[in-house]
Amino acid sequence: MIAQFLYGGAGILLFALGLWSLLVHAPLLRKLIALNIMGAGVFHVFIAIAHRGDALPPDPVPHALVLTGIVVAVSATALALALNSRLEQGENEPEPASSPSPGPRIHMQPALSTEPSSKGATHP
Amino acid sequence: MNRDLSLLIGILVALLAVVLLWVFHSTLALDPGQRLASLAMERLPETGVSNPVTAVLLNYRAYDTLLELGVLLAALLGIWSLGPPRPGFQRAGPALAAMVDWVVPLAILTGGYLLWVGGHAPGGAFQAGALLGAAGVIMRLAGHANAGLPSETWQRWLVVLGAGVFTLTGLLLAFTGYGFLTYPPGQAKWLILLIETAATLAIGVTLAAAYVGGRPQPTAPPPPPLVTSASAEADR
Amino acid sequence: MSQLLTWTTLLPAAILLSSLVPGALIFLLREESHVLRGVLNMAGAIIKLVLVAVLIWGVFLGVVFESRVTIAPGLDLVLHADALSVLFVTLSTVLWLVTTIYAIGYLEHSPNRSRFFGFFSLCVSATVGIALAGNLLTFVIFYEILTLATYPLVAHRGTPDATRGAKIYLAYTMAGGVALLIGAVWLRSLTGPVDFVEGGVLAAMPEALHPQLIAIFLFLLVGLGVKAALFPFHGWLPQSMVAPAPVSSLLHAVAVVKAGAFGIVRVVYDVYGVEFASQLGLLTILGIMASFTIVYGSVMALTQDGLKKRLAYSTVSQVSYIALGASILGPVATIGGMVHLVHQGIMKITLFFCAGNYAETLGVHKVSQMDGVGRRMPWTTLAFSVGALGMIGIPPIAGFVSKWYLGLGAVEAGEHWVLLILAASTLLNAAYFLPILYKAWFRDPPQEWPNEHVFDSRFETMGALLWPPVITAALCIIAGLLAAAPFSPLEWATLIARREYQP
Amino acid sequence: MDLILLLFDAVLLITLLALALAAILSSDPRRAVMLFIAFGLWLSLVWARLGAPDVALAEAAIGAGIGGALMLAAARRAARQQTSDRGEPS
Amino acid sequence: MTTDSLILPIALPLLGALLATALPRIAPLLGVLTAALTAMSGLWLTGLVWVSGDLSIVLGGWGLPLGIGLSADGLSAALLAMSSLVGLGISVYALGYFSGSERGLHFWPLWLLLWTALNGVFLAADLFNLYVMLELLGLSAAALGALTGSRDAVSANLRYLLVGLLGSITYLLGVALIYTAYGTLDIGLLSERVEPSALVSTSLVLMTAGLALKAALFPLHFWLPPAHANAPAPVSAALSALVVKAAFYLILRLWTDLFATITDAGAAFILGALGAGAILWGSWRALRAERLKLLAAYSTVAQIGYLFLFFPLLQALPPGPARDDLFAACVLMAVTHGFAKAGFFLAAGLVQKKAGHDRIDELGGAAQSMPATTFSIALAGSALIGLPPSGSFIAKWVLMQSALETGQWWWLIVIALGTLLAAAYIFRVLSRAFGQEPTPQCFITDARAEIPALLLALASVALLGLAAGPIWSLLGFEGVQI
Repeated sequence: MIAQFLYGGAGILLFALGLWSLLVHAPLLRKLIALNIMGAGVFHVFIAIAHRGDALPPDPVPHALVLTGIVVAVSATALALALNSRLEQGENEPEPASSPSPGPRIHMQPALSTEPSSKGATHP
Repeated sequence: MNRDLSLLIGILVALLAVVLLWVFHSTLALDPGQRLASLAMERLPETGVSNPVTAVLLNYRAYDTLLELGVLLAALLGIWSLGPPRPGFQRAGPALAAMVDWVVPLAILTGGYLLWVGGHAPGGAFQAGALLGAAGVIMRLAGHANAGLPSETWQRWLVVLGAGVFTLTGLLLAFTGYGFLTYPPGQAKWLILLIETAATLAIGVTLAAAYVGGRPQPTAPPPPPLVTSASAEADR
Repeated sequence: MSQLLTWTTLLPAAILLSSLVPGALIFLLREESHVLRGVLNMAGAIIKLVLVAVLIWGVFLGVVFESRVTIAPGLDLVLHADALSVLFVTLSTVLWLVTTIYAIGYLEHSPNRSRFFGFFSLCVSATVGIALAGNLLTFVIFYEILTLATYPLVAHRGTPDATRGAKIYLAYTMAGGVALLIGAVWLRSLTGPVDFVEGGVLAAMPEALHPQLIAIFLFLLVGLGVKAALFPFHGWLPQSMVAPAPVSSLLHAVAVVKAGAFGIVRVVYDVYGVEFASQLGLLTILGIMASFTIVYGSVMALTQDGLKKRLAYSTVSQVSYIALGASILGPVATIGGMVHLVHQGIMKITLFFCAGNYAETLGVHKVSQMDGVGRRMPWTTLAFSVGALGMIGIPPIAGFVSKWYLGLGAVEAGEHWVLLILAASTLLNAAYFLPILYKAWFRDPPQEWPNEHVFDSRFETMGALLWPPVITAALCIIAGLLAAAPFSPLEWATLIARREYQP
Repeated sequence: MDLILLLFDAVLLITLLALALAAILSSDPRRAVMLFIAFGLWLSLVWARLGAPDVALAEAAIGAGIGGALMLAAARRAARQQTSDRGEPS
Repeated sequence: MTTDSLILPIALPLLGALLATALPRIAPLLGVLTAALTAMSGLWLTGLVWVSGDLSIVLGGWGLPLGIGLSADGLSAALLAMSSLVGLGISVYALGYFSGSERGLHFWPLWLLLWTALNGVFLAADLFNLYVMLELLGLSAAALGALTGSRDAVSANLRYLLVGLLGSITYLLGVALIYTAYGTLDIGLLSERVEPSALVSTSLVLMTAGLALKAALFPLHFWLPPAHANAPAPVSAALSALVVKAAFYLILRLWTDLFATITDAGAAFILGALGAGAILWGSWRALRAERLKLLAAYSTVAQIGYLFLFFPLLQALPPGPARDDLFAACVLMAVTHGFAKAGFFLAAGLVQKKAGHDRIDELGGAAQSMPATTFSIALAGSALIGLPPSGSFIAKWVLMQSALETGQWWWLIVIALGTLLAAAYIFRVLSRAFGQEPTPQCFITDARAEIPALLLALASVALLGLAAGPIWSLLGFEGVQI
């Protein structure tokens, strides 16, 4: 029981650490790392509560959930990185003329700007 | 992000963490509660596999795994919809090129083993697929432009294979009266193996294609033959 | 339509659909198919007239007409024809027929006519819906649809000040709509479904709720006052005179403005009940607002040089007669108010038709340009004179009858100050109408009219533009002379008053 | 006996948190990704200790492996971007 | 037989997506065919629920605690029917919108995956399964949003993806805590076992926060306007009408089903207050938006605010006919907004395609030359404002009535202000349609694109406005019979 709390607590700390980093750090890569660490934290909580002491075999259901979670996290990270590389690619070339919504580029807050903290965030 | 704002966020997040920890502790102190473990364990023989995690993944909660393959596909389609892969692709140094010749087949072999052993020991479709994907990544790093993946049409069919076999099996079972993804007692093992093989292939190709990072180009030029180490030094 | 589909349940819905269906079809018509559009319009108008005739006969015999559609449990769309609704339905149906003829002539070469006539029919259906509404929810629904349908008509021309006028119109009516909605929901939450019942439903409410009922009445009054152009909320009416003549004649003389007045009458008589309303002191509030508006409207009309603006302010004051009639406790005053609902409609529409004729034929928009108009367009100016004199209240034209009954009712109810108001407004009416008549008949015309069109018809202007005002002028005279005849507006108003005041 | 086990668990967890903190705080993209991969591998070790071999294998192969490789490529690009910016300020 | 009808709305679009991926050349044809089949299966299921009440099965034949349950009650059937019809409309519209363009090939598989996720969310009865569905929804929506490839679209959708991930992970932590305490993931079982405790309220807060982030509730809405405004028209219609609605549906499901005994007035009031903030802020920003699609996106933020106003009132009313009416009104508002917003965005897409831009101030010519499109914008707009002929008017009527009955009269002021602001920004767009340019000769100019937009807008106004009764009977309430 102590081990469960110890490990579960570590998972929650990881979640908090990731949340703080996500809200504070601007560059995308750091946000992604933060998100992955948060995900790892939650998965860690699942694995911790699956552990039923060293005698009994652990509970397989959370293991399956975490497995699915890992694959989902990796696919989301892959898509985010692809979007980001597309963004960087777009930065040094002129904007492709063919995009159907050539509306004047209203002042868009660049994606990498600080993630407004979740309390009372107002989009400028 | 100035100092004191990040500090404020830090304090608030720390507060949240303390609350979560306290709540987590109070629930664990109550009783560990009857998890699904015991139930899952006792009905394990009926699932056709002896590894409990694979049983949950592909039998008890097969629907989750099906959708998770969908998530993987969605990510890949998103990557492909963004256009061709990045131009910044350099040829690898000789050390990696030499390593590829034996690492890739080994990875594929281990993947196959993991797939087979998944039935009764730690392993299974995802780990095997990951190894295949890793093989693709290494080939991409070693110089193959399309990470050893076949042409676009093949890639599209392979990527769809996993979820396709899964859904079709499910529908077949549903229409033959068993119910969606309810395996008949006898053939559970073989059906699971069939689905796992398809899923492994699909996951492997998807992860490799995701690493390539763009729509597969029609005819990727094969990498130039291995040059002697001297000229390789020159163009690093 | 869960109950028996007999003709008594189908008639109200048929009346509503008789203008809704042609309207929807006209929307889809191509711009050039004039004949088909004309046929659809006229067919719709005539069918509705026939149906309304049957309705009048039925209601006179005491038959109950009601079609009820359950939108959602507890929320019913009810079309119920009682004596009061028939009065308003007849008025709007007759005048819609006349105005359609006028509009077809008026918009001969202008673009976007499919759109215009589509929204025109939609608007009349909304007006009929308001008239036939059986409960407060249906009333609010059609009240808002009227706003939606009239906005495109006011903005029809597309000129910058047309859109500006439409925007002001929208701002007022939307705010009014929200106030009405809040009042209606508040009332509904207190009393459950509010069906209009002759004699009112709220009399039996417990004592504790009275302050809330007063607050609700204020909300309803604000909502209805906007469309009835009561004093503080009348700003939109003069601004929306930019609309084409048929629009300002039908809508701002009959449909929109009357919807507000009709709403006030409904709320006072069929929701609160007139005795309970006076007991709560609501009638005095209404009376004060109405009287102030009457005087204010007439004074403002004096200052306006634009002919349509002057008529607009005259409408502001005239409509408040109806509210004044409703605010005096007593059957005779009620009759006066009700009958004025019809009389003011036919008189004002005549005036607007004539104003449209002057603008269309001679390009005359201002009162100062109206010298010698009588010689150039005798028939139109004759109709204008009939309307104007009727407004002042000169017998035998219809206006006199309603003012007479209002005065009589006021005396009977002991509200002598109302006589003062009536006298003052009659003088003011004379002050702003008689100079126009004098200019039109006794001044020699200018050498050259500002923007003269010569139509190739035997008379002074196009047939479709000339006959409608003449017909409505004749109606004014008939309504005045034959007031005592059966099925005249006066007789019908007496029938209503008798049913409202029965013990 | 379980005191040593507890000690072992504590060491495992402290290293885990240290790695996570290092990965988050390092500003250089490549270093951050390296630390993140290390964190992933260490996490799979912890899970192996908790009796979850399947998940440990998956985390190592997919989480640290493929995820790490993807991020490494992105980090290299980000680093090259920074050098090219600092090299000749465009 | 009923088990199949529950799984078809999910399996069909998934199969269609797989085929569309494998055979890119005939993806549009496959797409529309699958859309028709999925819509039919969705409506068939709604019919079944209408006839025989709630349906639920457990997949895999292992019984509840182990297997994953699928359930369709009145609420999910109503939203399923809405998403089927809106999805069909969007698919037909997309056929014309993307015809010939290379992007079209990428649209279809992702769109069908999104549809799978939507139906999955509406039918799921398992908390972790909902997590996977939300992820699939978020990923495919972000990928679809970035389809135009322009800088704004890609950066907006990158931010949307990150926010979506944050939301899902927070939700997952809530699920982890619930599993710690009660050891099962099925909503039905949990709703019986859950009793008020610190853990349960914490997990409720976490799950609601995660889902509120995905539903763009007021302070957490910053990601929505750029993502929805820069996406191609059919995609932004799907995003605004359906994707955001799914997150709201989940919160409603959690608050009224799973945590019914836990939620207290204070928490519900916070949701209501955030909703009120959303209404005022969203409408204000919509009024000041220069572009039509940005206006529509901010109006989504406002409309979501309306939906959240229902929570404090649902909390205050004791179970009974009044509460049933309010719940049905909430469903009616969600369904009407789905139709209206989809119609609005499709029409806005047409205007943008015709005029080459969607800056509101210069839209005169385009709006004038496409009467059918402008008419559907007018109809959809009147439904967004909540004017009478529309379903949202009835929902607003019941909402205001319950606000008065429960004594929480202050919501009335918010609704009144919201209605006026909505009228202002909708008619700001419509007033552009009355210019001097002559209108074309006929009403419909481009049938394949205009008919879906017109029908969707018409559904929100005429169909739901005059016949909202079926919503009540679908939910199994017979309503207030005084």
